[in-house]
Amino acid sequence: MPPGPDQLLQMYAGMLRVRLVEERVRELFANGRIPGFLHTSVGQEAVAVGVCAALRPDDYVLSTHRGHGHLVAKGGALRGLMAELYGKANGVCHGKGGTMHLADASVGYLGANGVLAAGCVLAPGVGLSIKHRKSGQVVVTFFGDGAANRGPFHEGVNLAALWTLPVVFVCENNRWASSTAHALSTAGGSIAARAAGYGIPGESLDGNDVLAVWEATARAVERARRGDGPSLIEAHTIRWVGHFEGDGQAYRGKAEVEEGRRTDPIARLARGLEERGLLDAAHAALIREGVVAEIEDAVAHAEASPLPAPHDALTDLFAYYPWRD
Amino acid sequence: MPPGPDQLLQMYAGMLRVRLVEERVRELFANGRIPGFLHTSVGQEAVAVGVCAALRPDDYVLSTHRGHGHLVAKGGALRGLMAELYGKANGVCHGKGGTMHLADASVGYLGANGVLAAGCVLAPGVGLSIKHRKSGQVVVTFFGDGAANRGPFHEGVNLAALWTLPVVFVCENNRWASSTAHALSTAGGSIAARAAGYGIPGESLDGNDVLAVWEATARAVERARRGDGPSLIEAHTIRWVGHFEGDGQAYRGKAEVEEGRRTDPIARLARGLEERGLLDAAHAALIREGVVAEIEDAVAHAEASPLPAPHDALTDLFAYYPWRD
Amino acid sequence: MPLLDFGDALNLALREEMRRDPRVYCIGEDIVLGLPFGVTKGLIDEFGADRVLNAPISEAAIVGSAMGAAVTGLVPVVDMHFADFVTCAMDEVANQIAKSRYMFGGQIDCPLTLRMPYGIGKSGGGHHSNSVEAWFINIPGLKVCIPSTPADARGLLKTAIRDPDPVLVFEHRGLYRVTGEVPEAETLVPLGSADVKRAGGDVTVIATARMVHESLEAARRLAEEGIEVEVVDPRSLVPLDRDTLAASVRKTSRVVIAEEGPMRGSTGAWLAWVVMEACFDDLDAPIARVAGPNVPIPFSPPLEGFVTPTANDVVAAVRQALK
Amino acid sequence: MPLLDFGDALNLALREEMRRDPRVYCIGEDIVLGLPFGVTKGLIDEFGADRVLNAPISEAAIVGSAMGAAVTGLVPVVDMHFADFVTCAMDEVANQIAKSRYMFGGQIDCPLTLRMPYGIGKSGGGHHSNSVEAWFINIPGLKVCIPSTPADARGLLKTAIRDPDPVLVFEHRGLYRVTGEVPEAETLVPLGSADVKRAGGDVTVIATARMVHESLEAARRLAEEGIEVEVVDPRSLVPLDRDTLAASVRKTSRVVIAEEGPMRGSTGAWLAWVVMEACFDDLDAPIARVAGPNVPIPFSPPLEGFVTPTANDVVAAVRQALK
Ligand SMILES: Cc1ncc(C[n+]2csc(CCOP(=O)(O)OP(=O)(O)O)c2C)c(N)n1
Ligand SMILES: Cc1ncc(C[n+]2csc(CCOP(=O)(O)OP(=O)(O)O)c2C)c(N)n1
Ligand SMILES: [Mg+2]
Ligand SMILES: [Mg+2]
Repeated sequence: MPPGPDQLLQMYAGMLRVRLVEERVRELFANGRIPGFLHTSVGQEAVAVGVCAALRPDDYVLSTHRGHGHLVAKGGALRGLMAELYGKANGVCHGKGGTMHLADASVGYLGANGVLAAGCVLAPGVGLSIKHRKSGQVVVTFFGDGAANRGPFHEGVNLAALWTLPVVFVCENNRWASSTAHALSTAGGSIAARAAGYGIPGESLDGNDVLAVWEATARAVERARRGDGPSLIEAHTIRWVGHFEGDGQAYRGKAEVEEGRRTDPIARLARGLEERGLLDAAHAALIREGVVAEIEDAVAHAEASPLPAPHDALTDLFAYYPWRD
Repeated sequence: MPPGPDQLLQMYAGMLRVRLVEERVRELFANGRIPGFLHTSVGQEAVAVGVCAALRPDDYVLSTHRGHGHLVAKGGALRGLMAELYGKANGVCHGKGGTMHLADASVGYLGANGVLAAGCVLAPGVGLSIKHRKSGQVVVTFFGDGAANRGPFHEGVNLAALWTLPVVFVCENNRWASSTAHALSTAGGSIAARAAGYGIPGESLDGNDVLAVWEATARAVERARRGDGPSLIEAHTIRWVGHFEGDGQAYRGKAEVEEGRRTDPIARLARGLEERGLLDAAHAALIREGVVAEIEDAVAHAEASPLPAPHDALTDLFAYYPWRD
Repeated sequence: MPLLDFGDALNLALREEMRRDPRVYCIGEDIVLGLPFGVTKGLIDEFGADRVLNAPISEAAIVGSAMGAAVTGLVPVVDMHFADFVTCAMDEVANQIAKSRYMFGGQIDCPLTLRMPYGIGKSGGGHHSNSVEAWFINIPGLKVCIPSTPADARGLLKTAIRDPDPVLVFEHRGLYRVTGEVPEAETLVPLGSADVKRAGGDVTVIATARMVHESLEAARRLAEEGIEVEVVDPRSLVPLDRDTLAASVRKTSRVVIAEEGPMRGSTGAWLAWVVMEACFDDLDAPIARVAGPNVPIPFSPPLEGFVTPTANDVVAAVRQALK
Repeated sequence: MPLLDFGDALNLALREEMRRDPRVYCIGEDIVLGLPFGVTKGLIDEFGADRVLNAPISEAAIVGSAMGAAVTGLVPVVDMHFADFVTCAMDEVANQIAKSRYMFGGQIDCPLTLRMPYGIGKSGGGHHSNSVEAWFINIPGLKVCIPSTPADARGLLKTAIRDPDPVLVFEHRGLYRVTGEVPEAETLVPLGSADVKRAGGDVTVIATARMVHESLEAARRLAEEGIEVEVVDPRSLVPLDRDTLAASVRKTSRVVIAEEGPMRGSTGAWLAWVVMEACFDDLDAPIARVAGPNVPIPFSPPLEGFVTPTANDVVAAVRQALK
C-alpha cells in the first residue's frame, strides 16, 4: 500500500526536520556551542526518513557516526538530542555519548557508533532477540559505502541470512568514505550486488527519492516480519557538506554538491506534493515554522541545561554505583 | 596446455605422498610420537596437489590448520616437516611452530595458521609485494568452507580485487567446519558465488578431481600473472578422517566417508593414467616404494633428532638475540 | 558434597541458569556437541536448538550479536572456543560491549557472559594457548573472573550470567578435568570475593586459575620444611577484593604473585601494584612474581614446559620472598 | 636546530625513510590527503600512488596485508587512523604479526611499523580517545614506543621503520601540533633508551607522551617551591631502558608514574613493578601513580576533563610521594 497523504506530508516534514536540525547543529558547532567530531547528514535526509517511515515505533535502528538524522527520523526527542550534542547533563546520554555515540532506547535507537560497520554484527543479535521474544519487530542497521568493506558486514549479513533474522541492512552510499571515492574502495562497484552471494535480496536505488527508499524498506520490512529474513538496500545519495565539520573537501569538486542541490530530496518531494495538491507555499511555510520552533525550543533547552558535574564521569559504568574495581 | 605425462605422474606421486605422510602422521600421533592438536587432510589431497602443481617453485602459499598437505605439495622437505611435527630442534621451525604453525619459507610456504581465514588478509599484502617487486609470482591462500564466513575473507577478497593483485583464493569445501555442516554456516550455500559481488571469477569444482583443480588453478594463476587480479576457487572435497585426531565424529554417518573412498582422488587419477597406458601396477608399486622410503627416512630422521633445549624457548622472538625487554 | 569436575560444574551452572531464566541462551562454535571442552555437552537435549546455537565461524558476529541480543532482552552466554580467538571479536568486546552502558548514559543493560577457555597445555602452540586476561582488566566496563575450582567455576559463572553487565569468565583449559567438591545446593560466588585457599602465616601467594593448584602444591612441599604459605585466590580480577588480599599481606608481610601469562604488562603486575599501594609499609621484602617469559607459547614439549610456570617456580619465588 | 611540530617531524621521518629505502611504503585510510592528522601530507607528491596507499575501510586487511608484504620483502608503515580501531585488526597484530618470527623459528623478518594515533582530546568520545598501549606490551613479539617530543618522534619512527621486527609507535594526538627542536642531521633514537627530560634530585617522575609535558609543567611549578623533579621519559616500553629508570630512582628514592590511560592493568602498573623489582630497597615512599580513572572516555568537556590527567595530578602525586 503506497503511503497516504498524511504519511507523505510526514515524510516531508521529517526530512525538513532532519535538514534543519543538521544545519542548526553545524551552525552551533561553528559557533563553538557544540564540541566533538561532527558528521552531519545534510543532503542524505531521504534515506533516514524513508527508512524510518516504513518502521513501527517499536522497531529498532542501529546507526553510524553520521547518525543525528536517523535518530530524528526514528522519532527521538529533539531536546534530548540537542542537549546531548551540547554535552549537557540532561542529554539523552547524560553527555557521555555525544554526536558519535548517541542512543535513545525509548524510540528503539540503539546507538550511533564511532566504529564503522559495528552495527552490522549487533543487528543479527537484535534480530535473534526479536525472534526469540516473538515480538514481530524489525531491526534496521545503517552503514556507509566505506563501512561496507569491513568484515562485520560479511559476518553480519551471513548470520542474519542463515538464521532468517528480521534485519534490514541499509547502506547509505554517498560516494565517499571520508576522502576516498567509492570506486577506490569497493571492488565490483556495487554493494547491493553482494547480497546475491548470501541468497538474500539486494536492491540499489535512488536514495534521494524518499518514496523509493520507503517502498524498498517497506518490502524488506514486510519480508522480515513474515519471517523470511534479511534484505540489503543500497541507497545512493549525496552528502552536501564535508565528511566532518572542518573538512576542506580537497578531494572533490563543486559539481557533486551542485548535483546534490539539484536533486535535493526535500524539494523533490515538495514538488510531488504540490503537483498532487497536497502542499502549497503557505502550508510549507507552516510546516517549516513548526519545525524551526521545535528546533529552537531544543536549542534553548540545551543552552539552558546544566553541564554534568565532572565527577559524574564515574557513573553509568556498571548497573550498580558506586561500583568496586 | 594440459599437463603432460610427466606432470600427471608427478601429481599422482604428489597425492600419494600427501596421503601417506598424513596416514603415517596419524599413526605416529596415535602412538604418542607426535604432540599437539592434529588435523590431517586424508581424502583432500587433490586440492593441495592440483593447486600446487599449477604453481612455480617461487610462488607463495598461505595455509591453514590443516596444512601438512599444502606444504608437501609445495615441495617442502619431509625431513624438516616431520622433525617439526615431532617438535624436534631441527624441525623446519625448530619445534616452535608444530602442526598448526608450520612454515617453510624456502619453498614459499608462508605458514599454516591456527586462526581460521587469517591468510585471506595476509595474501593481498603478499600480492602487493609481488606487484611492487615485479617478480611475476603468485600467492595462493587456502581456507576452509567454515573459515569463509569470517570477516577477513571479505576484506581480503575485496582488497585483492580492488587492487588487481596476483592472489588465488582457494576454498577447500569439505562440507564441515569441525562438527558444523556447511549448510548450517553458509547462507546461500555457495562460496564461489560470492566472487561475483567483488567482480572476480568464482568457480565451484570437484575437488576430488586433481585435473579439474589443476586446470582451474592454472587459469587463475595465468590471470593473476597477467595482472588481471584474483580469482576464487571453491573445491568440493571430502575429509575421510575426523576433524582432529580424536574426533568421535558423532555429527556424521559413515556414508560420507564411504562416498569419499569411492571417489578417492588418487585411485581416480590412477585409473585415468592406467587407461592412457601411463601407469601400471609395477610402476605404481615403484612410486609407492619411493614415497614410503622418503617418508620412512623423514620419520627416522625425526626420531633420531634431538629435542630443543628448553631455554631455546627464548630464541627467535626478535631478529637480535639475546633481546632486551 | 558431590565431586564434580570443573567442566561439569560449568555445565551444571549453565543448566541451572537456563532453567531459571528462559532468556538465557548459549552461542558458540560447535557447542551443540559440547566442543571443544565438553562444557556445553547435552544442553541441546534439555534446551533445544533455540537456546543452544551453533554459529558459523564468525567471532565478530557471535560476540556482536550477543550484545545486540543482550541490550534487547536476552541473556547470552558466549563460548569463545579458545580465548585466543577473542582477537577476532576485539572491537565487539572492547569498543561495543564494554562501553555500551556508559556511552549511552545508563540507558541499557548488557547482561552478557563471555566464556574464555584459555591457557597452555598439550602443545596447543602459539594460537591456542594464550593468557589474555590482562588486556581486559585494562578495558573499563568489563568484569573479569578467573575461577580455579569446580565450585568457584559454577558459582562465578552463575553470578556472571545474572549480572546486568558484561562479564568475562576465564576458564583454564588445563582445569576442565580437575575435580572438586561442589555444593548440592545452588550456590553463587559473588564477584569481588577472594578466597583463601590455604591459610598460612609466613608468606602470601596470590595466584589465579591453574596457578592456584601449583601454589597449593608448592605450599604442601614448603610445609614439609615448616614454611607456612597462605594461598589467596582473587577469583575475580574486576571487581577485585583488595581487602582480603591486603589482610593476608598484612599478616605475612611477604608476597608472591603467580600467574601463567607473560610477565610484562600482565595481571600479576597489576596485582603487585595493588598490594604495593595498600601495603607498602607492611612489606618486609620485594614482591616476587611467577609468570611466563615474554615469548609466544611454543609447540614442542620441552619448550612449552620451559614457558609454563609450575609449583617449582612458586617454591623458588617463595624462597626469594623469604630472603 | 630548526623548530618542527610533532606531526611534521613524523612526516620528515617518513620522507627520509622512503627516500632511503624504496621498499618502504605507507598504507592507511585517507592518508593520501594526510588525514586525519596531517602526518602523511604531501608524501603522495614525492612518492606517488604506489607507495602511499589509500586503503578501503578494512583494518584487518590493511594490517594483515602489511604483514604479508613485510614477510615477502617490503617495509610497510601502517597508519592506524585512530589507535582505537586496532581492535578491528587485533588478530592480525596479536596472533599474526607478533608471532610470525617466533612460530616460524626465525625463518622470516617482519619489518613493519604501526603508527597508532591515540589519546584523549576535543571530545572525541569513547571510540576515538583511548590509550591501548598496555594491551601490546602484554603481547610478546611486539616492540612499542611512545615519543613525547618532535625530535624523539622522528628518531623513533625512523628506528621503527628500520627495525626488522614489528614496532608500534603510539603518537598522542594532542601532541601533533606541539613544536620542538629537531636536529638538522638525520638522527635515530634507539629503542630502549630512556631520556631524562629534566634533571632533579627530589623525586623521579616517569611519564609517557603527553604526560611528559604535563610532568614538565608540574616540575616547573614545584621548582618554585624548591622541589626538584626529575622527569624520565622511557620513550619505548618494549624494549625498556630499565637502567636509566633505576638510576634515577636510586638517586631520588621517590617515584611518580604518570600516564593517560586507565589505572587498572596499565603500562603504569607495569612500570611500577619494574621500579619495585629493581629498586625496592631504594624506595623511601610508596610509588605514586597518575592515570585515568577506570571508565571509558566520555564526550562532554567537563566529564572529559575529569578523566584527563594533567599537571595538577602530577603535582599532587609528587606531594604524596614526598610525604
Ligand atoms: C572501524 C573504523 N575505521 C575508520 C574510522 C574512521 N572514519 C570515520 S568516518 C570514515 C569514513 C566513513 O565512510 P562511510 O562508511 O562511507 O560513511 P560516510 O561517512 O560516508 O557516511 C572513516 C574512515 C572509523 N570511525 N571506524
Ligand atoms: C578464528 C578461529 N575460530 C575458531 C577456530 C577453531 N577451529 C579450528 S578448525 C575449525 C573448523 C574449521 O572448518 P573449515 O574452515 O571448514 O576447515 P576444515 O577444518 O574443514 O579444513 C574451528 C572452528 C580457529 N582455529 N580459529
Ligand atoms: Mg560514504
Ligand atoms: Mg571444512
